[in-house]
Amino acid sequence: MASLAEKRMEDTEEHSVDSTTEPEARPEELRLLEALLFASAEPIDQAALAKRMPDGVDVKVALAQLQAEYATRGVNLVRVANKWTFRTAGDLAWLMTRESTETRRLSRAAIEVLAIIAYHQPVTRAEIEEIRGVITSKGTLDVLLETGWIRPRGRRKTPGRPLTFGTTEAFLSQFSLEALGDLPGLEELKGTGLLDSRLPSGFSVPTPSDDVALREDEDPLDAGDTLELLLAPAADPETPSEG
Amino acid sequence: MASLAEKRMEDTEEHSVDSTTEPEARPEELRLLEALLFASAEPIDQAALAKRMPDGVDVKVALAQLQAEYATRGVNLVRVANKWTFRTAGDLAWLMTRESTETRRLSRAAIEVLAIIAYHQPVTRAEIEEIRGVITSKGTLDVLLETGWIRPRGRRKTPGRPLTFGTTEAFLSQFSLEALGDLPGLEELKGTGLLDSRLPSGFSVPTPSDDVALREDEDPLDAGDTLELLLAPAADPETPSEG
Amino acid sequence: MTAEILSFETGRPAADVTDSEPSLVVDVEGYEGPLDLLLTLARQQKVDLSKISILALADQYLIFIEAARKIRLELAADYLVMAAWLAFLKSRLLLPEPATPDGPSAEEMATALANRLRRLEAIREAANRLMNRPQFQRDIFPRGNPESIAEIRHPKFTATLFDLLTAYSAQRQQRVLATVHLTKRTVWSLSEARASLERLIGIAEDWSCLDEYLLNYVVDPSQKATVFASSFAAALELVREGQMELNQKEAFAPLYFRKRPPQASGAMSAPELSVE
Repeated sequence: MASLAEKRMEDTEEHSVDSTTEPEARPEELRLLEALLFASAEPIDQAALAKRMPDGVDVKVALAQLQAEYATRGVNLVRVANKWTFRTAGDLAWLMTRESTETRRLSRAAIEVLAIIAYHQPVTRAEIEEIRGVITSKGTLDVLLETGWIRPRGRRKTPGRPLTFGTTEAFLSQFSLEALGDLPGLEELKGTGLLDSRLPSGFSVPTPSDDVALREDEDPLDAGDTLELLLAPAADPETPSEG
Repeated sequence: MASLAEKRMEDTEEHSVDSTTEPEARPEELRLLEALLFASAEPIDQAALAKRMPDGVDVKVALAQLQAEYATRGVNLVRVANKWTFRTAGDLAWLMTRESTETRRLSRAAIEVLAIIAYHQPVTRAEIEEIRGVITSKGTLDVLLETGWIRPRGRRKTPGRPLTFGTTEAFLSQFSLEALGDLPGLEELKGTGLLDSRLPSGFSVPTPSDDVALREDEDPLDAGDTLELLLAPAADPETPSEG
Repeated sequence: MTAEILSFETGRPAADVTDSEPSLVVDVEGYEGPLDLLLTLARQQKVDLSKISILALADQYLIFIEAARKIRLELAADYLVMAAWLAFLKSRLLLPEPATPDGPSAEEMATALANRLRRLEAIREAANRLMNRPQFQRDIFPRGNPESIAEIRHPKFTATLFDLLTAYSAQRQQRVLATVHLTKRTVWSLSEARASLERLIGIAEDWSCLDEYLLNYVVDPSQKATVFASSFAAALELVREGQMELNQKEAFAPLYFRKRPPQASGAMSAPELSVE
């Protein structure tokens, strides 16, 4: 140990940039307190700390000193419910998180709703349900909003002022589309065999458009909508309008 | 030390920047490093730290700085098995007595065997017995394997293909060693030539190595060894090689 | 346990010298083998192990073993082997070296033994220093209350354009086909085709192009295929029955037909279906 300590001290001198004052000047009780607080599994109150300190040490003063010393550091000495503990500085919370991505597959329902939004936008939830013939669960829309591929774009000028949904730039990016107009139309869908060629003559597939400009029957979103729909990704103001 | 410290103070005064009065002068990366290292119970290697640091930060230099800063504190920044961690200062052991953590007391034989493995690794049981002049009981090795401080690392390429033993990262951590080269008295032992298992003391003095790479006279463990030696802790594939 | 006190100078138990208690406590249980015992004995020479007198050490060991045997202490074979070897070494050391030494000399053997002892002592010293280091969780401690690194999970959704289009097509189609029943396929049945052809034959005394007739007849262009197919089949049947003649110049060329001339009606067995 002695040799290691010495070695460390040597290192210290080599790299001694502008480290603190003379170490000798620091009161020993600060060392003791910092070791105790560091190793403790739980916050310790002043009385318990005082019990382990040498006689004559003013623990309160020492704690205040230690707190001041650590105030600007990455680790702070904080008092929690009258007990003392070291905590990483609050402004470094970002550092203490690890971000990870997990791949998730969209449910069939979500893909269906997404497809309808893509082709029929701007479209309300009721309209989606009309096309699908089933009720759309809140969860399905939430998941889609979380993907960032759809966004609420306005409110339909009809009784109840339902939200209208449309796709985002992220949607185009996800599906490698230059513009929404690149989505295959009726004939192409038939050509690929996805649509039955025997469909009735009245059957049509809309020409999709994600023009950011609101349609005539659309109102802009209400001011409160942003709060209400926290999940909804903000509309990108830079989105260029697409035919 | 004191003179050096004074010299440093003079240098500091020349630039009229006293780090203690201006805590803002402390580089932000030191805050980040200390937060990360302080918060973690496990040692972290430099690469992992670098990953969390802003670009352009010389983590090595910053770590050395931080180590110097903490060298005289109750909590020290130490390097164990090439990973960095904060630990309470060794001289404060008296303060840190914990009621519950009762370290296992190793038998004298076990301590001796452990030392032989540490200083002579990779070493076979027969070689251990040659040094001690006595049969090593199975129980002694079992106890050591259970501590996680030693591991069977391979098989010697000699008749009978005996197991070779070496120490683990946990061993380094337990005894606060940066690397095997820090084993106490290693230099003296090498100087006397007593580390050589052959008699009389020869010319080449082997250096103990816990390098995961097998030596020339070692074979890897057999597939069956893992089952046979359930007690043996798995070799850490991330262990960087040590000289 | 280890109450052997042997005098280095005499090589005899110290107890004998200081004739107080005559009892020499000899116990090998405290030793980790003969080498350990030898090392303990050697330490009593109170000199550097490199300068130890192997001869004196051998004597000490042999006396110890002898004492142990006297009190019928059960000795492990190891101890006896060592005793025999030391006795041999002692005799070699005392006798002048043979002129032609084969194998190691007595001096070399003694040095080897001294080295083994030195090495054992060195490793013990090392073990001691190792164990005296501040140990983790005994003397020095890690962070007691580690802060976990929170994991923020970002779901990355996957879906392909194919998924999207399949889903869209499937549900659109499903809805359409479910509500609007499949429109009845307009197919010309064979009998329909035959009836129409029979009507046509009445008009066509000379060679006429079947395609043209059909085109005139068919209203909906989408029915073209089925009309052609059924008509052709019906025409073949009419030819077989001898009511009609067909003529085609080459494959895929327009098909001509006419009413079979009446004189040929007798030769029904050889219907004319000429393809030039």
